[in-house]
Amino acid sequence: MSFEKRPETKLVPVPSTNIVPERDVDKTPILEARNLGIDFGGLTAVDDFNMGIGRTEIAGLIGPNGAGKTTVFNLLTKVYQPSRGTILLDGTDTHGMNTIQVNRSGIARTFQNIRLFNNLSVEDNVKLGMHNQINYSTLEGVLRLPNYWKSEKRAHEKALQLLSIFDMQGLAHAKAGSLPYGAQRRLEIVRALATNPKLLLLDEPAAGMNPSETAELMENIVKIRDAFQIAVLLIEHDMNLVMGICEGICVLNFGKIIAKGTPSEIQANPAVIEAYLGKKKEDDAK
Amino acid sequence: MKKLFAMLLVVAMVLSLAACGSSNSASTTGGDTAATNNDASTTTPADSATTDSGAAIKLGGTGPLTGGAAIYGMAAKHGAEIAVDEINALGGIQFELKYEDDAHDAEKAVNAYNTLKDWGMQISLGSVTSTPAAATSAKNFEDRIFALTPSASSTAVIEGKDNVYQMCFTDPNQGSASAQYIFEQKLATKVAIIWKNDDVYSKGIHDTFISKAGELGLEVVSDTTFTSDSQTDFSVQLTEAQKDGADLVFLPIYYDAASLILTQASTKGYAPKFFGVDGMDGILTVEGFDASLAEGVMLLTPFSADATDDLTVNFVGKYNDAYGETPNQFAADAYDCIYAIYNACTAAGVTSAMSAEVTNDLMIAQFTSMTFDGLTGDGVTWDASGAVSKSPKGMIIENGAYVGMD
Amino acid sequence: MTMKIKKMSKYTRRNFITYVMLAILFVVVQALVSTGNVSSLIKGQLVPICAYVVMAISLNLTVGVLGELSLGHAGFMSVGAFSGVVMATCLQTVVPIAWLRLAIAIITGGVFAAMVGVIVGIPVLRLKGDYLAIVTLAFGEIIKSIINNLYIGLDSGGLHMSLLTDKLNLAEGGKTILGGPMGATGVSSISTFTMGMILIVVCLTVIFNLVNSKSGRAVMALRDNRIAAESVGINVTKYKLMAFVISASMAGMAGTLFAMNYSTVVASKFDFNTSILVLVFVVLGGLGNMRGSIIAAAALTILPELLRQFQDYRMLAYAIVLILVMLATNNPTLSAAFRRFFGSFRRKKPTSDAKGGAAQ
Amino acid sequence: MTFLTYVISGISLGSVYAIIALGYTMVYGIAKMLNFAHGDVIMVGAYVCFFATSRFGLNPVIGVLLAMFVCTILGMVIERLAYKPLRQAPSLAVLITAIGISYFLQNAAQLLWTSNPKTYTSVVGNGALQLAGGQLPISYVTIVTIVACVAIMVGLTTFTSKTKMGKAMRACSEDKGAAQLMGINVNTTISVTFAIGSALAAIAGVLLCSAYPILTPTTGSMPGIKAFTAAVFGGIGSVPGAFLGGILLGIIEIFAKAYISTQLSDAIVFAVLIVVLLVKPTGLLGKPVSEKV
Repeated sequence: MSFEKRPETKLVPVPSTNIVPERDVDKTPILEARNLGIDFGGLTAVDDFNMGIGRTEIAGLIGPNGAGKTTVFNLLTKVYQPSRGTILLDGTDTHGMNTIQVNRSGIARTFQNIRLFNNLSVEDNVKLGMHNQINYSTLEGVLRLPNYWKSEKRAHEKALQLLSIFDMQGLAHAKAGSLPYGAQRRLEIVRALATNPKLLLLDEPAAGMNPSETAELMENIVKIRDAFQIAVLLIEHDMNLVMGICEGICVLNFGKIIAKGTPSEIQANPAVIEAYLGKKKEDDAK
Repeated sequence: MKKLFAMLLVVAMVLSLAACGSSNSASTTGGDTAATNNDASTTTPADSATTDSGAAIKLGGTGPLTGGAAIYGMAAKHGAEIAVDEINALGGIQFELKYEDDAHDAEKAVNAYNTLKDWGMQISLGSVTSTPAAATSAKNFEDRIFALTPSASSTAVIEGKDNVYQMCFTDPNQGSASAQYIFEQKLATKVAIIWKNDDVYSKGIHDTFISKAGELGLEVVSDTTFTSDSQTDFSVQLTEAQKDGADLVFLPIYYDAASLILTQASTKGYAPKFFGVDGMDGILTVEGFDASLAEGVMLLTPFSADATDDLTVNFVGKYNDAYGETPNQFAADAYDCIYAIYNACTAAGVTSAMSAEVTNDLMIAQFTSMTFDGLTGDGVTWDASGAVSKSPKGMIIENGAYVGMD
Repeated sequence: MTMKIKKMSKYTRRNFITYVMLAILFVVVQALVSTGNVSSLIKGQLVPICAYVVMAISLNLTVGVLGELSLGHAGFMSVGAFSGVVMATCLQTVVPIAWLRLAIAIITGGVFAAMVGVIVGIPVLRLKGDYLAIVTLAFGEIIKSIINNLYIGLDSGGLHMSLLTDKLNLAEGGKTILGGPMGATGVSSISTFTMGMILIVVCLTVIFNLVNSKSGRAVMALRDNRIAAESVGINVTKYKLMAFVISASMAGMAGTLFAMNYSTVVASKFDFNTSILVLVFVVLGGLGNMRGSIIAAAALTILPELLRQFQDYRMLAYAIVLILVMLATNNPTLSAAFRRFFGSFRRKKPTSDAKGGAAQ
Repeated sequence: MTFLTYVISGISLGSVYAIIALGYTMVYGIAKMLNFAHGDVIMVGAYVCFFATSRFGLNPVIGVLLAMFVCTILGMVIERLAYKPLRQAPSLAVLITAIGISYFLQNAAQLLWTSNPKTYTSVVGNGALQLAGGQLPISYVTIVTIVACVAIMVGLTTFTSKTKMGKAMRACSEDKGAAQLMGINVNTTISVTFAIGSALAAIAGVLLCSAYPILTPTTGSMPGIKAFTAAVFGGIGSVPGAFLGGILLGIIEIFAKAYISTQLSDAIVFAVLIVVLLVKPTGLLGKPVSEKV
């Protein structure tokens, strides 16, 4: 049930204001957001957002409800085009890219409100993740040329292999929409992984899971990072999970970063405590 | 559930296939083994003279009995029914008439035609409207079943088919006759045309009218259209005609749209002469129509319900009794069709035992040689192409009634 | 044999059953026709049924698989019908073999409809839901209106075309193929049931194979969740357009098959009502369910003819049947009652999902 | 001057589309279904009024009220028998059922009242208001139609914002499930919506046939589709949008006929619609819907 506390990773500053784990410092950060901001009709949802993620870092993005965490994800994946600021993905500016191009350049994500292809099978969902790696044309598919069979066989094997991370091979033929909630969340992660990302964005992966499922998920996230050597950025309200596996944590409140650091630094940060618990004075007044 | 439903449908289909197959084999063998299982579906009115179906010649026709064009189909059906009842009451040759719905659609018309063929139709009344008739007449030609259509006036109906005849004028005929008439009677110097752009009938008359008018030097100043989708507002067409100083508006269209045009012209305060063709007939019978709006409207039509000859009075009276309406030219043409066929059958000695093919040749021989007097004209003849030759009457509406113009 | 069928994947098995169903149907009908056991009515309906079946499965690709409501599918049928007729007329003397001429005409119809599909699809697919539906309706009406005013003629100098008025100026011996509102008349009707069945099988195979391939999966992913599809790098526009164009081209081929069965064809035949009719087939047969579409198209094409015995009440009866069937198949209480009624010989089956699954 | 004549013709035609579109958009806004039978309810309303005034010589006002009464009942019966059982069904199933209802009404009307056209006696009188010394006549029907449109718009807006039932309707249009949880009887609310929509259809039918006085069982279908287009044009679900869309569609149709081609006017109207929707994908006054990610 309880998760063994992992030793903390030392964070070092990289050029600009960002910090990444020490082991990743001599490589380009997988993601660097500089002064990112977006306005919705006069309302500033996210402002002056700066963040760096190391190549193999598990980073956390936390903050109270409505702080703008999901908006950051939407900015990174270009669901929204940022009003200002730059996003460097593996050193390349993603300016002018759309969601599809961002995904092809290496960012994959899951969604807070699960977005699976509900009427398709679990295996098809994963194969859709692999869409851009399956190389046969529509015509080859319709005519069932040898390349179709070869590629589909390869895709099938890889899909099962990915599903086995969460021990879901047995569900391959089930309809995605009919899976239990936890399994749907896991499937979303597998589908994202199938796109062969360099950075995996997980939006509340543990929402709705019980503690044992959460613990298992934590292990799996670490396992995924280790196996695929990718970076993970996650939004999560479950502090056990965040403090347990995240190396660097960013705290967002009212669209702005109020703190950055290792789990223990964040836990000790008065601004964070205030953001989560409210001001001391107000509490006294009550 | 879906699967269950699908299965039921499949079963129904298979059954129908089998049922149709069997009824077919029964009815095509001829008159003696009459298809009793089909009697229930004959559309002859219940009050009609009971016919011994074994001895009756089977007449079939298709027409729009449902949908937007149902007025024409129903009129033709009713007109034909009256004629059949009269003939059957005479006790000589007996007819059994069946009208099937084609919803003014070529595809459904072919289905309706095939239904009639399965029933054992010996002589066909073709289709009531032109587009379906073009499709069914091709079938008539192929199957060698003689057809006399009451009102399908497009040339495509008879073109290249030796056994398809028309009771009405062809459209080109009406178009050039109208132009000729307007020119000769000096009815106008500047003519506007408003026609229906998605209607074969209207298009056919329009085209020949234009070319004939060009020949005669009749000036067509405005040429505007509408479609069944925009058959509500005619303000633009009327304004154009008025602006260009047309003193006569030619309306090669049916009376329902024409009644709207007359109403709107009156509201606009535009009062040119209006000139219509046979489709205009019926305008006075529209329920609630203010006949004063049609005052002075001229039309070329072979039939007028107000005529005082015995034949017309008899027909109009019977029609009114049976259906509570005044017949229009569709009804009259269909009525004449039945009588023309009756005359031909009598002359050629056609019996119910003859096959459609034998009947076909006898009828062709009759129709190319006979002369027919009916509701829609005296001394009517046909040429070998199938087109009718009869003289249209110029009519003018005065005091809510047709008056001959010559 | 049974072992082999069981070994197949679920989808393959379903598809296999559909093919077998078609094959049996073909053999039975051919046998009945050749022994003269089929009424002229049914015989005359064989080709239109095939055309409607192709229309239904092609629209099912748009509505069931892609998940976009189209109310203008008859427009593509129209494009295919008239381009096919023009091609067939041009080839009248060059290609004397009727079936070959028909095949070329059908392909031509498909190609032209596909081209129009691209032109229509690019703007249409940017919209969503009911707005998309109304724009497809609008395009259907525009196509109808344009063809209604298009004149095409053929003479020794080749094809002549004009819009709005008959300015073809054909040389001596020239022939007007398409005469605006008059439509195409004097078409040589060369469509055959065999060709219709071949077309059904070809279209069905294309759809089945597409659905079980990378591209088909992408199309269904768009239907289920566009945002998620983008997030895994699927090009939304490309696959939407692809499905739409394939669907349009099949409708075009169905149009040619249909037109070449009658001696006359007019543009107003392919109006909003025809689009709706095909949509009824699709919804009744089940979204994404190709076999359902085939059965519904065939059954609902024959139904009005079977109802002729109701005489004047025929179309009223048709409307009532349609409403009752929709209620019976979509209302949980009613369908449960039906299931209880027939329950003795059918095992309980979970009600199918609203959006259907992969094509069956 | 001709130009102004065309503008007035456009407004006359548009006002008829607008009044039909109001009923369409209101039902769509709340029940979220495209009620393709709306055009045919209009036809029934027109017939009822026709028989009341022409056959039985009743006062036109009583005729209109009678038509509204009959259509309200008809609307509620249709809703109860055909749409209510499909509340949980996919929207396309409801759409097809609505088409079935439309076929049913058309064919029933043909059997009851035959397909022979009836000429409508305008409930307003055939006169026209003469502007610019009689050169610009505006018919009374047009004036009445526009006044009726505005009155209905104001009425609907007040009803939905001030009354309890109106608020319940708005709640249902936002989220049926949540509305139910708040104690709103969703079924009753939707029934009332259909009742009101059908009463509006009766008024629209009478005014349609007063302006364009020919009545057949298929009278409602094409104006119905045009009005549906108008409602989408203005932003479906938006009451002022339906009015604006209707008027604009009428003017565009008349202008297309007058200045471009009477033959291609249908194509032009629809082409304009397409262009507008490409620029404003939810219609002129439609609220843009953003999908929450």
